[in-house]
Formats: sequence, C-alpha cells, structure tokens
Amino acid sequence: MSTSASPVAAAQVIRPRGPSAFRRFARHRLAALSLVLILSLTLACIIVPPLLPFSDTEIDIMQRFAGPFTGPHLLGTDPLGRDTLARLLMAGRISLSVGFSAMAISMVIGIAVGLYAGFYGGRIGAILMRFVDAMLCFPSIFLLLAISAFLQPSVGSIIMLIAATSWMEVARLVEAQIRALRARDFAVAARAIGANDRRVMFRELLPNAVAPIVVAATLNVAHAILAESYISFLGYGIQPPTPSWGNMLENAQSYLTSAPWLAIIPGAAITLAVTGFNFIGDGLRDALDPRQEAR
Amino acid sequence: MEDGTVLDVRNFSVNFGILPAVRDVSFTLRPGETLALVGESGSGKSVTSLGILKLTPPVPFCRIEGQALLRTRKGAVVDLVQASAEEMRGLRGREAAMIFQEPMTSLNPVHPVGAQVGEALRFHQGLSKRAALAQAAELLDLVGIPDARRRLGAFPHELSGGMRQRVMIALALACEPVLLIADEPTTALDVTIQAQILELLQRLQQKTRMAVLFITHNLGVVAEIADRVMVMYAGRVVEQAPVRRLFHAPLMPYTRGLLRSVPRPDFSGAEQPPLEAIPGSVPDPLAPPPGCSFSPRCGHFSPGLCDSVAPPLTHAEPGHLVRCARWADVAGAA
Amino acid sequence: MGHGVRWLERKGDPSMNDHSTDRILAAPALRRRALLALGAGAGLAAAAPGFAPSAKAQPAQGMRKGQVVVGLSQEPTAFNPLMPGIEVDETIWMNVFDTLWYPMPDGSLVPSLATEVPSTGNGGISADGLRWRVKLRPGVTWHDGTAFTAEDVKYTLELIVAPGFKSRTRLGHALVRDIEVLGPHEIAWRMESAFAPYLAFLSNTYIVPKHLLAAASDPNTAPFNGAPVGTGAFRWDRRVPGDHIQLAANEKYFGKGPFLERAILKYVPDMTALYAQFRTGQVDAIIGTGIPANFVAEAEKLPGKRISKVSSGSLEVLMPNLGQPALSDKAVRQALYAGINKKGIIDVIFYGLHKPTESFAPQESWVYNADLPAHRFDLAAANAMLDKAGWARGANGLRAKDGVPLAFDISTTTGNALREQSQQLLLQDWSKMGVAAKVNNMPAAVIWGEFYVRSKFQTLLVGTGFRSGIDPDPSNRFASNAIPVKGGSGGNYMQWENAEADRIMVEAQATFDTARRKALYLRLQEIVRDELPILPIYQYVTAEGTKSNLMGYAPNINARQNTWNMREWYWA
Amino acid sequence: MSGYVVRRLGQSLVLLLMVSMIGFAILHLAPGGPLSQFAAGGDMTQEDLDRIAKELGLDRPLPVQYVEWLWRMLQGDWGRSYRDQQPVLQIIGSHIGATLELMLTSTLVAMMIGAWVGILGAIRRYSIFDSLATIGAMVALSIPTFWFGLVVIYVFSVGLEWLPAGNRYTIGDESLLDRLHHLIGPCMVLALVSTAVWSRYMRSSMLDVINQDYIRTARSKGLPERRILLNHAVRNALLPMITITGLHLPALLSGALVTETVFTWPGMGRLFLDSISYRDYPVVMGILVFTSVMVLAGSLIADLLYSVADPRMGAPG
Amino acid sequence: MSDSLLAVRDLRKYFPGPRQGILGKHATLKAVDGVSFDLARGEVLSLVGESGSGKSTVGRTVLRLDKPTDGSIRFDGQELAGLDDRGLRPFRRRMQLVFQDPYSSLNPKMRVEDIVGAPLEIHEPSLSRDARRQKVEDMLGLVGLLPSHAERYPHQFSGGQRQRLGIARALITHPELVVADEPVSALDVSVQAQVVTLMLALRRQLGLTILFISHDLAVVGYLSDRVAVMYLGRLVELAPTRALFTSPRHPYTEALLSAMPVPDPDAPRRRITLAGDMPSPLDPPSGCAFRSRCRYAEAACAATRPELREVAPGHFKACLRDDLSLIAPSMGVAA
Repeated sequence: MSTSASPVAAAQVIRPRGPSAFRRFARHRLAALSLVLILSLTLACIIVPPLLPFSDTEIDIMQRFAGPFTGPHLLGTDPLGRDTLARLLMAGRISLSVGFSAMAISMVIGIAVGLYAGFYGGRIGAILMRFVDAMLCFPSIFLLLAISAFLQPSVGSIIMLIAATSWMEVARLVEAQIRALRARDFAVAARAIGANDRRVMFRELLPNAVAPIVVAATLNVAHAILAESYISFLGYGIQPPTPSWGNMLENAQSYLTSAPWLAIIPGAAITLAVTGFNFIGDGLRDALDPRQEAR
Repeated sequence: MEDGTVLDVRNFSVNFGILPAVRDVSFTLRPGETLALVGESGSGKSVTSLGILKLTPPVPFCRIEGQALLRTRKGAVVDLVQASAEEMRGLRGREAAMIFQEPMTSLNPVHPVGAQVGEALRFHQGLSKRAALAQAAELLDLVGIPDARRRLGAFPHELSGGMRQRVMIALALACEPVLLIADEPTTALDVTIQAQILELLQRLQQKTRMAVLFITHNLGVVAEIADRVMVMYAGRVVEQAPVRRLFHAPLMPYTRGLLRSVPRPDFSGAEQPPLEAIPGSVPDPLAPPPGCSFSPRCGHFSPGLCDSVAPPLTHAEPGHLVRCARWADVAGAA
Repeated sequence: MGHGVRWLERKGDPSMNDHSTDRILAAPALRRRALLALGAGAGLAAAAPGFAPSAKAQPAQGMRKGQVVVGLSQEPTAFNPLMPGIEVDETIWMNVFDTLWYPMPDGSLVPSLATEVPSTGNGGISADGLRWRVKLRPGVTWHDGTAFTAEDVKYTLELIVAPGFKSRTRLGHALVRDIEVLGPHEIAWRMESAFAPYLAFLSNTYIVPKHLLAAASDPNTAPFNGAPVGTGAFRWDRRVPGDHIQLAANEKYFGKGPFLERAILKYVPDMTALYAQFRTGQVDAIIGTGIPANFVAEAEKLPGKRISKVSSGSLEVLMPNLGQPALSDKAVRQALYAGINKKGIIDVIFYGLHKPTESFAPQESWVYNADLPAHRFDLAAANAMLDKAGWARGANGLRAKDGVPLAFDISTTTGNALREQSQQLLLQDWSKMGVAAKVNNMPAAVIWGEFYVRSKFQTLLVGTGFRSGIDPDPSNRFASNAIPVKGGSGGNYMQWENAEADRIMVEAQATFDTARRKALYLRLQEIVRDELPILPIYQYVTAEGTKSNLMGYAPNINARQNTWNMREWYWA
Repeated sequence: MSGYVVRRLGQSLVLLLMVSMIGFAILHLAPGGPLSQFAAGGDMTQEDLDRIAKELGLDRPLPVQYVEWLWRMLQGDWGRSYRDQQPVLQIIGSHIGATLELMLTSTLVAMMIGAWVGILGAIRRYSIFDSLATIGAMVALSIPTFWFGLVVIYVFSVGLEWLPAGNRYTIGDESLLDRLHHLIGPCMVLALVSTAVWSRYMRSSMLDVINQDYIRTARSKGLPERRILLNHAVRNALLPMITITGLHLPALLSGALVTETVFTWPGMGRLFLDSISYRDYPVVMGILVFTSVMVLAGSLIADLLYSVADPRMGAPG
Repeated sequence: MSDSLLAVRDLRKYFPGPRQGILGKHATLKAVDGVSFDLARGEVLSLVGESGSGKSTVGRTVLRLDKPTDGSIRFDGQELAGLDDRGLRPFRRRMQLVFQDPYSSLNPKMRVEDIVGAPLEIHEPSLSRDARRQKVEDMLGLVGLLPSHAERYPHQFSGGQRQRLGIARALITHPELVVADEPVSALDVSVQAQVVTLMLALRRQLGLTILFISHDLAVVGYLSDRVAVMYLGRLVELAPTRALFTSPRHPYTEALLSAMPVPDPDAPRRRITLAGDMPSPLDPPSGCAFRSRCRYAEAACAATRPELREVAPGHFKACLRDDLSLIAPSMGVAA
C-alpha cells in the first residue's frame, strides 16, 4: 500500500474528545456543589448587603446581643448591636477579596520564581530555590507575625502579607513542573525547531503546568482566607470597623459563653468557604489530572 | 471438558462497565502446548490473560462472563470464572501462574527477591522461611541466575531487566503450575535479552510440560515459540490456527495485513519490496463500527455484508477458525 | 488596657501593663500629722484594722496552712527588682523583697525595713530637704540567713546608678550623693536638690542583698536574677517557665505572717481562660488585670467567690498629638471631648465597671479636684464649637479649616476587643460632627515603640497614669521639657506646652509643704481640664476575685499589685 | 550514604544561615523594640530607655549586630533573654518538653487514625466510608485551628465539663492521669489537621500502590488479600508518608503554636508569641534557629529513614 | 562520500554520573565515546543498538540539542559543535528531529495548526497567518492527514496519526537532514508499516537525508542505505545494509542479527545467545567493551581497544580479530 492510499483511511479514525475537563469536574459531585456554594456565597456578599434593612456598621446599643432568629436581626447582633448578617456578608466581601487578591499576587510571585528557577536552573535558580526552602523552614505563623509588624494593618497590607508568605509552595510546584516539562519531548522539539527561551517557557511549558497551578491557586484562596483569620486571631488583622470573618471571630472570643453565635457564625463561614475552595481544588485536580489527559 | 486439556475457555467476556474489552473468546490448551495470543494494543489480549486469573485491575463494574475451566494437577476441574476469591487464591501461583510485561515494576521494590520467590512456596506448600529460601535459591539457579544463593537477598532494583524477568519466571514456576500465562514477557527487553528469555521459557516448558498461554504482539516471537496462534482484534478472536498454517495460509484479512506489515528486508535485489500497511487504526472500543469491527480498514470490504452483522467464528478447516464473512473469497484471491 | 477582654491578651502583650504601671497614686499621705503619728511608732499594727474583711480571726504568728494560687494574665519574668520589669513582675518583688517603707491604702507610708519613715518632722529629712537619714530594722535576715545591714541599702542605691547596670530607672536616685553608713542599721545621704517625690520613689525601691550581687562578676547576669533572694515574707522556691512560679513561706519573716505555706503565681495568658479557671476553682484569686468586664455580673453570682471592684490609679484617655495641625486647636479638642459618649462606653461596653472622670488624678488622690466642670455628651454643642472655631463642613460633610481637614487616625494596641468597640462608638459619634477619624491599630510592641515615644501617633486611646511613683507629681507627662521629640526627657508625648503648668509643676516638686502642693495641683487640674492635652474618659476599676474563704485580701490603690499583703492572707 | 548525609548537612547549614539572616532582618527591621514594653509603663524615662538600649547594643548598625549574634551563636552562646536574663537555650529547654509532648502525642494519634482511615478509604474506594472520610478530611483541613480549639473548650470544658480548659497539669496533682486528662483537648485540636493530612496522603499513596504491577504479581501468587495488603501494599504506601511527615513538620509547629495559645499550654508556641510581642530578640532568634534545625533535621531524618526503608534508595549519592 | 551533508568526527558526549564516595567527584557516564561517520545527501543511515548504547544521544548531539563534550559536527561544511543557541538558529530549519514517543512529543495544550506551524512562526515570521495555515494544511495532506485536522488537539489522534504530525512538523521547513529517533518503535505493527512507508515516500519525494535511529533490525534493514551498529557508546560496525546483513564482521552484529525473531516458523534458527547483560556504561570493560559477552574474546581484547577500520570497501568494524568467519543469519536470504 502506498502513501497516497492511506490519507483518507488515516483520517477516518479520529479519537473522540472524551469527557471534557469540565464534565469530569462536574462529575465530582462535591466539587460541583462547592462551586455552586462559593458562587452563591460570593453573589450573596455582593448583592444582598444593600438589600438588608441594617447596615454592617450601624451601631445600635439597645439591640446588642440579640440572638439569632429572635427578632428583626436574622442572625442576631454583636456587642454594639450591629446586625450579624450584614456584617457577615460585608466581611465576606473582604475575606473573599483578600483570598482572591492574595492568591493572585502569590501566584504571580510563585510562578515567576518557579518558572525562572525551573527553566534556567543554574546558580541563580539554585539560590532562588534555597531561598524558598529557607522561607518554608519558618513556621508560617512566625512569618505572618513578624512581617505584620512592618505593615499598617489594612486590607491591602493584609493581602500583601498573606501573599508574601504563601508564594513559596507555588514556586516549588512550578519549579518542579517546569523542570519536568523541560525534559519532555515536546519541549525538546520546540528547541529543535529553534524556538527561543521565551517561546519555550510561555508557549510550550507554562500552558502545560496550568492544571497544577490552577489547583494550587484554588487551594491558595482557601489558605489565604484561613490566614486572614489567623492574623486577625493574633490581633494583627483588618481594622475595625471594617468587618472580616477573621476579626468578627476574634471579637467574638470573649463572648463565647454568653453569645456563642458570634463565634460560631463567622467560624462556620470560614470553614464553609475554605472547605468549598478545597473541594473545588480537589475536583480540579481530578478534572485536570495530566494522567487523564495524556492519552 | 475434553480429556488432556489443561485449560478450556468458553465464551469468555470481560466488560469494564459499558466497555466490552473482551468478547466471546473460546480456546483450549493442552499440557506442553504453547498458544500464542497475538494482537495490537487495545485488542484485548492482555485483558483476556488477566481475566482468566481474575487479575484485571480493580475497576468498578468489571464483569467477567463465560467459562474458564482449569484442570488441576490432581485432575479436578475448576471454573475460574465461578471460583470464589478464596478458591482463586488457592489456584493462583499453585496451578496457574503468570509473568508480566514489565519486569521493572512487577516485583515489589522493598522486598528481597528471595523472599518474593519464596513467598508463594511458604503460602501454598507451607514451607518454613528457611526451606522456602533454599528452594528459591534452586529456582533462581534453574532460571539461570548466576550465583543464585547470594542473589536471594538482592533487591529488584539491583538486578538488570533480564535478570528481573528471570526472577519473575522463577516466582511463577515456584509451585510448578500446570498453566503459565506469559503476558508480553519480552516486550520490554532488548533483542539479545529477549532471545535469552525465550530460550529459557522453552527449556523450562519442555521440562515441566506446562501449558503456556503466550501473549505478544511480535510475530517473530510467535513464529519462534508458538504451537498454535490466536489472533485478536477489537476484543474478539478473529483467527485461530496452528502456527505454520497461520503464517503460510492466513484467512482473515487482518491477519494477512499484520503479516505483510512486518518488514522483511530482502537483500537479493537492489530495491526492497514495498511494505504493506493496514490503513487506519484500531476502532474506539466505545464506538465500534457496525458489523465486522475490522471492516473500515479491510481491503476486502463488501458493503451490506461486512457492515451489517458481526461475522461468527467459523471452522475453515479442522483446527483453523476464522471470523470473516468473506474468508472463502479471501482465500481464493490469495 | 488590661481590661481588654480577649482570649489572646496574652501573647505577652506588653500593652497590658500600660495602664496599671501607674496604678500607684500618691494618696493623701504625707500630711504632717500622719507622719508625726507614724513617727511616734504607730507601727505595723496600725495597718491591720479596717481591711481584713474576715469574720475569722487571723491565725497566730507562726501558724501556716495551705497554699494560694494567684492567677496572672502575664508572666512574671524579671526577678531582679532593680532591673526593668513590668507591673506583673512586682508580684514577685513585693513578696520576696522589702522596701524601706510602703504605702497603705489610705496613702500613709508604713516603715518596713526602716524603723520609721523619715520626715522633716522626725528629723529624717533636713528642713531644706537635702539631707536624709534612715534608721533600719535590726534582726532582719536574708532568705539565705545572712544578716541585713545598712551596707545592703547603700549597695542598692549605688547599684541603681552604677554605670553599665541595667537599672529600671534612675529618676530621683540620680540626685543621691555621699551615701554614708552610720552604723549597721543606720544610713544617710545627701540630695543634689530637694525632691519631694523621692520618698514615694523609695516606697517602691526594693533592697537587694549586697553579698550575692556584689559577688557576681556582672550584676546584670548574676544567678541571683534567676533565683532571687530577699528579706520578704516569701522565699523563691521554683519556676516552671511559661506556667507558674512557686514561692514558699519565709519562716523567719520579721513582720506579720506569712500564714500560707506556699504561694503559686500562675500564668494564664488569656483573660477569659483565666476567668474560667477561677470559676472552676483551679485558681484561687484573680489579681491584677482582673475579671473581664462582661463576666463581672456572672462572677458576682458565683457561690464561694468574692468579687471586689477595685479602683485603679490609671485612666483611660484619648491622647491627642498636639503636633497635628487639627489637634493643636484647643476648640477641636474640646469639641471632640464633648462628642465622647462616656456613658455609652462605660455602661454598655464595660458594663458600668469603670468610673467617669475629669481629672488626670485618681479620685482617691489627696490632690484630686472634685470641682472640675462636668463633661456632657452633647453633639450639638460640639458641632457649635467647631462651627465657631472656623472648622466648616465641606461638600462631603467633613470639616476643614484653612485647607486642613479635620481628620485623624485613632490608634490603640491591636487585639483589645473592648477598646476597639469604644473606638467604633467614638468614630460613629464623631462622624456626626463632620470629623473623619479612622482606626489604625497596631501591635503593642509597635505602638509603644517609636510611634508612641517619638510622637508619631495622631490620637491614641490609652490607659495610663499621670504621676511619679505614688506622688501626685505629673511633670513627667505634662512638662514642656518632657517632650522627647523636642529634645526633652519624659513622657509628654502629646507635646503639650503650657507655661503656667510648667511653673506650677516645678514649684510643687520642690516643696514639702503638702497644703501648698495640693493647691498647686488643684489649679493644674483646672488647666488640664480646660486645655485638654488628654481627653479623660474614665478611671479604671478592676474586678478582682478571690475565693470567699481566702481571708486577708485587701485592695490597695497605692500598691502596684494587690498581692502586696499576701503575707497576711490565710484560709478560713 | 555518609557522603549523602554530609552533603545534606552542608546544605542544611547554608539554609540555616539564610533562615537566620531572613529572621534577623525581619525581626530587627520591624518597628518597635524590646524596650517598648517599658515605654508603655511610663515610669521609665527616655534616658533610662536609651541607656538600656545602648547597653543591649541595640543602637549599633544591624549588620554589626547580626555578625556579632552569629559569631556568638557559632561559639555556642545563644544569648540571654531580654526579659528574664536567662540563657536562651535554657529557656527553650524549659519550654520544649511541653511542645514535644503535644506534638508527639498528636502525631501519634494522627498517624494511627489517619493511616487507618486512608488505607480503608483506598481499599473501599468510592464507598460511603470513603466519601465520609474524604469530606471529613476536607472539613478538618478547612477549620481554623484556633476556632476548633475554642469550640472544643466551649463544648467539652465549659458545656460538658469533661475536660480542663487548659494547662498541662493541675498544680499539686501532676500524676500521669492528670497530665493525660489535660492533654486530650489540645491533642484533639492539633491532631485534627494532621489526621486529615495523613488520611489524604495515605489514601492516595495506597491507591497508587494497589494499582502497581507488583500487587498484581502478589495476587498472581495466590496470596491472601490480607497478606497482600499488609506485606506488599501498606509497606510500600507508608514509604512516602515518611517524607510527608518530614514536610509536615513546619505546619505542625505552627499548629502547635496556635493550639498552645488556645489551651494555655506552657510550650514553645506561647514562649514564641510572648517573645515576639516583647521583641525579645535573642529568644525569638533562638527559637527560630531551633525550630529550623528541627525542621531541617526532621526532613533529613525523614530522608534517611526513607532510604533505610526503601531499598531502592540504598545508596543515595 | 563526496557529497557529504553531515560529517561527524570523534564525537563524545559525557554526562555526570552519580557521585563517588564522600564529597567525591561525579563518575563520568560516557554515553558517546568517539563516534565518527559521514552522511551523504539523500542517504539513509541507520544507527542500531540496544538500550544504553548511546544511539539516541548521538542523534541529539548531532542536532545540537545537547552540547558535545568533544568532537566535530560539520553540517554542510559548517562546524556546529561550538555554536550557541543564537548561532544555531539558522541551522535549525535545515535539520529536524522526529521523536520516538508520539504522545509526549506533541504539546498537548496546542492545536495542530500551532504545533505544525511553529517552525514557520519562528523561521518565517513574515508569513501571514493565512499563508502559514495554508502551508500547514498542505503539509498535513502530504503526511496523509486532512486539512481540517489543523483545528484539533493531539489527544484526539491515534498514535500513528500523531507520528504523522511529528513528521509534518519536522518537514514543514523543508529541512535537508532529519534525525528520526526510533520513530516507529512505539507504534503497533500495522501502523508502524504506515509510518515507515510514509517516511520512505517522503524521502523520495523531498530528497531527505535521514539519520534513522532504531533497535529494530528488520525496519533498519528495510529502509536504510547503510547501517552503523553501536555498543556502549562506540560504533562497532558500519557497512552498507546488504553487506552488514549478509556478511557481518563484528561478533556483536552477528549476535544481534541472530537474536532477531523472524516471523517465519520454518526459518532455520541458528541462534547465538549472548551471555549476560550489557555492562554499565559507568564502568565499561577495558579494551573492547564487548569482550565480556563475546564468545570469540581473547586476552588481547582486554588490553587494546579496537578502533573502527575499513575491512572491505565501505565496510568498517572495530574488532581485533580478522580471523573470524561469522554466520550470516537466515533473514538476509529469505525470499
């Protein structure tokens, strides 16, 4: 059989695409549920506060410590009589945006460092990765505490703080990915056709590391929300009167026996949101698993 | 079950959920006989071999149907498909053993090879640790591992690929099984090592009179080792014949294509004869073509005949089975 | 600040001590008559009646029974009483060591290692206030058995000013010259200038053993600092760092008591947890930072517990930085003051625990001016004041004058939930006055660093005191030469300068005439109330708790910790 | 092997140097200082503060302070605490016991429960148990540790009054039983995350292993399932857990820090928090170096254990 | 040969091996240890050997994907050995590589259009998008795929189709030299034949020069003009295909040929089974590296390392013994 005979035949059999990553993700029921949860939570934080009869900062001393489901305040009030629901949702805006922004910044730093170190290696790469190792040696709380002393607590600085302490894992991950991908045949092929470093890095390698990066990004959001609550718990968090889940929880500690809902509600919100992101990350990991994609 | 057969497989099917990996496979195997199971990747040959010993990967909804009758050393006949997990445990290793394609990964990296070889002996024959090790040393010696006694404590990573495959063979033959299933045992090896292993297997088979089901995709290996050959395509047996017959007078177009696509360099003339390839590729098992699954690639394709019903396996001659609606025409054309 | 009720006040928040360090306010002591009476040898017994709320009689001397576990929300770590320490460290010092004399709740000084409190009346202090002569108690021994002598006192006073020694403060001590040991139990010295508060300073100067410290190569790192030896009612026993310190009774204590075999000072770094342990009885007494305000009502109902609301010498004030253009305007400060809802803060946030006040002096002080104009929370009046002073509202409703916006940060240490609530009340009310205030809280170590001492804050919500030791002299906080950023030395971080106030403080410092001093300080309080270099909000009241059958506990506003008389505690 | 250890030690020293530099810089450049606690009190004058700062050497340029600190450190002098003047090593020594007690018990608990849950989850993949374990682990990983601590205290100490609300023991009653009783709460809190980590990794490690060819080989030998799981699967699945445990150490330390805070546990965590808010530089640096040594030693030991446990690693390098 | 496109002289490529002892030096892994050959324009030279022989390393080093440790690589008269990435770029379009693994050699995140068009993007940046697309579609047609395939992603293709894509990518800049590194060994037999046929057709059509790296003697014998046999980093025999298969001069070639399974049950089997495994390249035997497995080895073989020398016109071997009459295996004469 000659070459000319085979084209059509060869063309006939095209592999079906197989279930898309999206469908694989949707099949991960908990992840899909979590995505819905996070989306509704985000939407609620954006849409609902203006619709509520109470503002999150309005102090009403007469209404302090109203329990949930007992009066006009659906989730009760705090020690200054502010509406817990309004605060919870406004806090959600802050906590979620802290989570996302910190994630974005830490991803940029982590990817840049990891990409450089993974691609070029060499002395600078080694130094970068040793720096990453050194940063990872610290218990994260130390870094949070110590660096927080530099900053005037504000939403922006908390974001920077969290980003500054959470990019290392990403750098490590990206470095390992890039280093592994660099040795793969398609990267060699790119070099064989004369592609320059930039093209190899950004067009060939990085897109193939997207899956673990996306997963890490999701988990980083979860991490950032938790970190915000830890910083607040240690007293270095977002300043009042701006509510965040972390500082709501912090303020509730001394009322644990008299008004437990003040601690339970934001704590549950944190747990819920973080669990959500963790599950999404898990689902993404399954959906974007390179092993499933290889063939 | 016929007397004198070791294994009688009838209407054997393996399904992974909705995916039929192996459909309606039947064959028999006599002591001392080697049956080669040939096919390309995805043809179902490995699943067949694993399915017989129920070693298919732990995928949910894996269904095995049909019969696989095994005659044990003591003459009892057991249907492996129906056997309980407990019964299977008693049979595997003792009556039917298996060697695998990847000698690199098929041995447990954290145990010394001696212990791994001796393990089946200890379990099936109740040997003590010391006795099992002593026998393991003999087995390693038997499969041609130099300085076998010293190698008992070696870990798999300390051995070369060929040596590891020898260990696998020793491990499989420990309890002198009546049936050995060899699933592409030489594919991962270099040609010179492949030659060593094939020679070893043939020598051992002559010695033990065990029946061997040899799975491979390499027709050269088949020609060397097999008594009979069974060709599989897309989960089905498409042709079965004694080895000479299959190589000299194949009836199924797929078999013919396969044989012709092997390059046979000819140094008598100036130019090499053209190589004939089978066009296209193996169908997607989830969306098989209607009728004969080889029909889209077949040069003898006849519309209406080949793409309507799957042809049955027919006796073209005694001992020669073929699954093709047009086998008679094909034979004539050749 | 200690009243900040939070789980994590601990974290070793240095902020905790800010209010209470200043707790000792000089009380109506030092009146000539009182001193004469003491000089006449009224002795220790005079102290006893009145504040042992016990039905059961004190045990006989030498009878010792049981132990007490005192819960502290900070960990005592400095055991050399001359070296830097925070208020909680004094819990140890006052029980292991003795001073020459110490203050009683009524402000009178009671001799301890001295046999009498020197005064111009009894000849202990020369008429010009420059020559001091102190007679010491004979027969006192250190815990290691060595005899206590005048050499120890001399050594102590010299060590404080010794170069290279990290003494806590040399204030006052730096004036001491020519110390003479007149005999084993008599000592005299000369003062460089007359300094009335020194008597009060000495009531907080613990005498350390020369034979142990002088023997060490470097008194800064002497083993003594980790296992102090004193003359006090309790001996150092052992320390489990991070957890507790155990003191044992000093059987040879020269004074009354102790009636307990052991005293355990337990560090529970979380005030709510501390309260919980008090409630369950793991802790016998909560002293110092006390019970969080929101638990006081509940605590008062606990069976078998006694809650004492104890006035403290420190005040919660809003400290404006007069270096800020807007805040340098007196009218702004007055308007802000009128905009403080004191009642709201005290009654709602602190459950009415604290006392509203107008003065920098505690209400128990003998110089307290009760006739200062009373504060009225009146937003309309505050707005009127700002209008009148030319702070006009802009389009956004916020006020400004000559391009200077009426905007500032209000800072305090992070992690104090109740104070943060106060801040938010202030913000809400002030925003109605067109004042743009915003919260800028930072960790204690940052706030009390350069931010505070180099006057980098704008306004600070802080609990602190305004006097020198137990003397009412506030010049360290108000004198114009006490502004560090302007090259001065002291704690006038508000950068307040007032010529009349300066004059008053200088004069009051140099005279031993109590009546004259009182008159001067009354006037000073008027000036401060008018000028408002600090905006006083309330005087702290601490809710301390003890088990009901723990006898002898007696709050003392003039002591730095209410464990001051632990030697007299006993179990009923 | 020993060459490998020597090389790893060398790398660790470099890392340690970097850690100490980063730590020193962050700590000393941060605003505030060890004397601010005294400034807060107000009874020490500015002269007093300046004088003491000078005596502590805090007025010198930072690099000079660092080099001096490092030089002393290399000679084994970790300095003295600014707070209680005690040698730093002695201070760490008196706190480390409590922390180790907490970390070890919780790790033990986490290993036992986590490994069991992970193995069972992998064997019975997609079963209800597996789903519940997955959800449980995810939630456990998502709960803020301190909040969980508060809930434990609220439920078990305040509500049910089963457990003490804090402390390592009752003063006076320091019996084993009393100590165990006090250990339950914090151990539960600290073990929560570790258990989740263990169960997740164990599950995936186990899933990896049971799909390996050598498990199929073991089956083909006709071994009983139990023997296959214990002798072939679990043994191999546990190997990566050694590394995981090493890597988890910093997180565990962080967790211990928070847990100690909530349960007033007199360990390193609280010492650290106290020291850092007092800017007690020598102690903070001491703890940093100490924990870094612990972390590095942990990962080194993990690697060595791994190479001992996994014959493939027999001679790394 | 006169019209030499590629001239490789004494090529060496050493890799650092594992470290020896405490703080010891790295062992040297001599993957390629002094290899010389010429490749004439339009010729197919095959490099055969077992795994670990260094044949792939030769391919990659020749293409300067690896930097040679020593030696000379002259491509069309120009020395490549010392050039850096920038200097190599003009040569990249003239020499190309086809990979063994059709799965990992195509970037799974890129569409076929971008994969196959990438060389054009780099070497002809002035080309418009449409023109590039057109060239890609033409190329796809040439390798037997459809223009519409340009829209797809690699995972939508079968192994054989992917290998066609790899060939299309390699050929789109019309290179003169193609290094094919085991291009068919990962494929099923039926598909393997397709790709071999395609390569031969393209060679004819485009006048390609091919360095074909393989371990499969049947394929090699089928498509190459000359064959070079490698063992442990060195060439042991180099000869015209027919001469090599019919009258091998090196014992290793003999053993290799005899070990090759022949798909004919009636073929006579005179197998020479080699003892043992290939030695570790970290610690090769002294003298002739093959001597440890060679049945003709003498004492001299351990002492001297045989150099490649011409024993018949165009037939080179590296063996000390000239007295051997080696068996020509059956296959060469099979009808």
